[in-house]
Amino acid sequence: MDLSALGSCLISPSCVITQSTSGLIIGLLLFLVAAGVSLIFGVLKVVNFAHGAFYMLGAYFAYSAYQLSGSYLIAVLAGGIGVAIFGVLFERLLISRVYGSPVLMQILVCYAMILILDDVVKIIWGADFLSFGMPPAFQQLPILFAGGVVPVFYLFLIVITLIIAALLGLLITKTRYGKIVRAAAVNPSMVSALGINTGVVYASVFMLGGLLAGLAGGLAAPVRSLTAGMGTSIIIESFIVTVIGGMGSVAGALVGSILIGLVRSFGSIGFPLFTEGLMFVMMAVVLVLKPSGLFGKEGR
Amino acid sequence: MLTIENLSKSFGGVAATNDVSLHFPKGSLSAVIGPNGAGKTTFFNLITGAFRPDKGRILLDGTDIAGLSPPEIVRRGIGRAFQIARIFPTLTVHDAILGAVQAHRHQHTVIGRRFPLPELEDRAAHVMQLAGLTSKAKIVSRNLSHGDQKLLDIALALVLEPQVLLLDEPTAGMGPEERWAMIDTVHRMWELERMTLIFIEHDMSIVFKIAQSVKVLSYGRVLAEGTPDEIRRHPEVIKAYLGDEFEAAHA
Amino acid sequence: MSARSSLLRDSLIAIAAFLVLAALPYIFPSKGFTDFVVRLAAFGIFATSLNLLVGYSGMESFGHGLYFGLGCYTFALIMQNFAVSIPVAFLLTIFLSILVAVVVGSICVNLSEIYFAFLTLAFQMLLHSLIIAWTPITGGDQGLTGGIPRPPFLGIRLDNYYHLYLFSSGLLVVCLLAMHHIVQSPFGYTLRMIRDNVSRAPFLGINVFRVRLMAYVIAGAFGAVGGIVMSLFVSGAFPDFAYWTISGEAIFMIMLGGLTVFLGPLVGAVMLLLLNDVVTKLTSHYGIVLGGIILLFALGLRKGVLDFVADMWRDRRQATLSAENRSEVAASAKPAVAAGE
Amino acid sequence: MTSRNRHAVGRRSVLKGAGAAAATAIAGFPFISRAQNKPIKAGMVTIGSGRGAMVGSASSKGASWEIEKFNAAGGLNGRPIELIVRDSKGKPEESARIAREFVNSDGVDILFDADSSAAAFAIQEVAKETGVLTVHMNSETSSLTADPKIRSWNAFRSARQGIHDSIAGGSYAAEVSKTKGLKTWMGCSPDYAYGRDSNKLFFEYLKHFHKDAEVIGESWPKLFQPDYTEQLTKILQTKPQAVYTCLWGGDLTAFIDQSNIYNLFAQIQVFAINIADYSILTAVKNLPKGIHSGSRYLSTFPATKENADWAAEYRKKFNEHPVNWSWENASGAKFVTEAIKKTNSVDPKKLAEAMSGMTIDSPFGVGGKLTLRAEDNTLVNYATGWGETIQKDPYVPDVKAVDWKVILELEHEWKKANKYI
Repeated sequence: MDLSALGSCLISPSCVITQSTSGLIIGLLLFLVAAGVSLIFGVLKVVNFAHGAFYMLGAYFAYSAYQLSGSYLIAVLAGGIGVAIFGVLFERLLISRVYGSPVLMQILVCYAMILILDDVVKIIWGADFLSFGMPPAFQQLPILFAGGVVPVFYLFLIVITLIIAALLGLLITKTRYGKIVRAAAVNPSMVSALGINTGVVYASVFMLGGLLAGLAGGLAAPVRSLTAGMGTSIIIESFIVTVIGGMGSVAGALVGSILIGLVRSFGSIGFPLFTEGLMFVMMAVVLVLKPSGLFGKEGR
Repeated sequence: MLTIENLSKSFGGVAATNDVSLHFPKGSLSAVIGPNGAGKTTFFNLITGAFRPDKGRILLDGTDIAGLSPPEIVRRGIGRAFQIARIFPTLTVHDAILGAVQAHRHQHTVIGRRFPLPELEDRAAHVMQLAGLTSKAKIVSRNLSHGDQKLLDIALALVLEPQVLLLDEPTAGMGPEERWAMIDTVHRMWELERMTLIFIEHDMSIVFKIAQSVKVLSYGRVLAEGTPDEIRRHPEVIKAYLGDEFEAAHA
Repeated sequence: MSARSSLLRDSLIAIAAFLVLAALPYIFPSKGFTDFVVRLAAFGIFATSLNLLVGYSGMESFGHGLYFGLGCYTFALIMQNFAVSIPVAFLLTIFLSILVAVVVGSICVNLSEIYFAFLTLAFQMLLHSLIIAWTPITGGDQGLTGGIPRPPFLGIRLDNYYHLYLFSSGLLVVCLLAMHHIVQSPFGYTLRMIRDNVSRAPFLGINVFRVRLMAYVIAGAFGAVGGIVMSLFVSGAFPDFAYWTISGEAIFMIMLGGLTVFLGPLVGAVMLLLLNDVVTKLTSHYGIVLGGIILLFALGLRKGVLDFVADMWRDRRQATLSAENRSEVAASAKPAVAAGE
Repeated sequence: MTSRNRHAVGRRSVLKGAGAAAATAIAGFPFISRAQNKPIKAGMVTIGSGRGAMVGSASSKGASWEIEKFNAAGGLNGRPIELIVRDSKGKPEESARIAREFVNSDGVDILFDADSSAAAFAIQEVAKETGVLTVHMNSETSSLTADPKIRSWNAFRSARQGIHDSIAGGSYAAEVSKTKGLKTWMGCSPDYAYGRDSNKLFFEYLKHFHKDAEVIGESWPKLFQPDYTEQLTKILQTKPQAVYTCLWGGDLTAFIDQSNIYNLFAQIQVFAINIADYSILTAVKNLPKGIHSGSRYLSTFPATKENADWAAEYRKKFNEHPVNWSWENASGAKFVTEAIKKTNSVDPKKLAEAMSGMTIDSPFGVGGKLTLRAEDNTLVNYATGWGETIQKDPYVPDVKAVDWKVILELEHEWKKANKYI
């Protein structure tokens, strides 16, 4: 523990700026994955353990697209769209068959999927880690701002993820689709009574979750190494975020993600050896005080 | 003897139960009626501790039980059955009733012995017989017919040898024949066990046939109370609630 | 649901099972076999203890590995650092696990379903973080190495592999016997009632919190026994034993073997361990093969193997019962209706 | 039998594996070990899945190629070595289980540990218990062989060792510090046994050779952490003149990629012990120049024809660059085959006796020789040095070899200080 270091960081603007942006960037990428986890749980009540593998697939799809096209934009879109399609297939072919089954059976299916995908990735892309490489457009010196250091690429990531978050927020709160999804979360039988095909709604939620996770994988690829099993750590963090923010709440996922990002970035200064433990402590505290999460609706 | 004084409960500013005061003499058989949303089930939930009252007292033989938890209230002698039968789907009728008996006799955390405890079998058999479930003892509850599930629900409450038994629409969802069979059984239970029985019911012909006293709730308030005859003639009840149904019944 | 087993009958079966287990190494004189049974004992006890919660109480814990890891590390640390006998270390370990379970359980058991799952997971991961961070004591990510001293007691020498085999088999049999007794006790039926309908139980005078806490503590204590056997087997402890994946494995064992039949988790443990060993042996594509098999189970059977068998049996029995009943009701229905009118 | 390792285990043995499976299925019991008299069996425990999968891929290639050569030359009086590779999934307890299974059920004659260092300790227990001849081919944790309580007569290490590399790194870093005037340092190493060990020893020897060096901060990413932003910004806040890191594999490439966008390498001298390995050098797309690195494996160091040829042949055979694990495993297998030839036996006692103190010709040793030191069964005299990276092949053109005399002297003192001798 190094509380004095944390203290001196908090009174230095350069440190606060640098650590906050790093917290934001960790948090916002996490948000893209966690939002999908949260939505899927909120609407389908399925704990999608395979979501980390979605993220991994996104990164690998993006990698291959980048190799072929040389365009980062195409790579990211390939990651997002590819995983969105995969998400629909996963929901229709596998998850939809265990909707009535116990939660643990659903988790078993997700776990099997993780095992299979990690192996498939190993077969297709090899056992060695891959490095995406920074797109030339972002190979620039970082921006100095009030003594803090902010890389151009991270600035781009922050802006683009915030835009995605805003679009997602609008989609959920303002559109007819969002209303249907929210209604399905509360009362699926009502939705089907309105003549809406719940199967389509469920598949679309998986598509949306897959899109977000795939985009996250593609966006992050230039600064992450690609290996089989790269989804494991992000899925655990996504669950922490989902619990802290409230299951099913997109706003909660955003706040929870940024919170985790900040805990990690400032925690690495104050508690370098216990940042992971710190996240679980946060999750436990939230669960004890407000089990439904910061933004969750109180369950009955 | 159950006395309710100034009982109130509101949810998000809406008063579900509003200053209700009622008296149920020992061994009486009363019906609680009222239109949908009148607060009948909330009233039961308050008495049994499922909700904590905002205000008011619930006196059971002179002791205030308001604010106690459901298990504590049950142990003081208030049993309850539900509008939609709440049973234990995977247990057989016998095992469920025996489970209730052992809970009632404080034997439900016994680890040293095997289920079922033989000394409790008599009580279970008695209750099954009262509810007419003896022949179905070995059937797994979820395989029972709707009516039998309701009966099992009531039997579970009856196990507790309650002084006061609250039945929330015992005939809900039944056909006419089934209804009368159910009411017959309920009435027989009441006669044999001599508890204070309070039931919520929509079917006025049933209410007027068996209830000694009728309490009418509307918008969370007590609109009227009295004998079936008094209620039948009560102008406000007729106006506010019975209306067409009453006319129809007498047509 | 036929004649319920008595403690006497169970005990006789247990003794017979133990004798068979004791004789098996003479028929299969391979250390590979004894190793397998020792591991099976650890996981069998652990998975069955989790099923006290998942199957019998409807409490879906994701964090049961807390007790496996706790049992493993506590026992190994006591044996390494204090000159005590194995039974003393055993009892101290169980005692500590019970203490932890009372505290953690008091915080967790009131939460419903998924929140209970995540909170138990959080506590387990806290233990894991602690093990990783507290390197001087726990050995951190390297695990607790250097072996466990095994002073003989009551003529049992656990440094001998056959003695360890007998000891583990004995523990497996005794723990299963004890847990089976618990689920067949009045308390066990109270657990079933809470599982079946948690909102009804309070209206029968059942203090749900207390009963659940009891179940949680009992499961934790038995879970720790599984951890102890594991620490004897690996002669130390590894942080993986406190990682969430260990809870996941126990859940898979339950789901593979069946959660409504007492021996389901044990059968699941046999299946998963065999699958792991055989698949690892035969292919480098462990993930695809194991994942595929799990999918076949989850989507094909949709329940554990023993559940599948038991349900078929039960359904047939219930069908005949209902049929008998219908004819009885038909015979006696007329007078009842007449009386009602 | 890792996926891309078709050479190590050909179709024949895969089919044989399937036959054995059928046999066990019929017998209904996979535990019966059959007496073997035909091939010599070697079991390799390694990581074949998840983030560590590349360990298994490279290790099994290195070892299998050496075994292939031995078999092609007639084996032991016609008895070839059959290499069985199994995946521990990176779990030490599973490594120990597989090791026991190899010994108890498969009846292997030789155990190859090509797993993580945590697994090495678990496998060492199996080695002690069963007395099977064991070679640790990847573990660099010094105590495995240095500590007499852990060491075993039948277990050898054919890998680099942390203490050697730290002394080498410390002496090199001290030279650079003196010429460039570097005083303030920070560590950024993964938070697990190897990382902590390596970090501590590096700074110990840096200070030994350069008294003015001062460690002004440390940051500890987790092993396999995907994102190093928080560590990087902490480094930027602390503003040291130089940073030491022993991150490796995919973690290291992510660290380099992320450091690049913070322009870290232009501001701070980075000493990354694990960069000079083709798995990193070829994977990183924008490799900065001027990073200081220890030599993991380079075809140009030692700058001999034998080494260059070995690398070229390896590339031809497996269609990829050899890496550090490749040479370590090749060397381990070579020691074993040499011992088998020398003793004309597979008896573990005889083999261990022969291997203890054995010197072999090898492209990876200083002066073409590698030795398994008799006093502690560990590898010495392997090529080790440091240099600065450039962006293209040969990546680290000028590796400064570190004198083994210095390494051995300081190692001796280190052992004394730790009461190992």
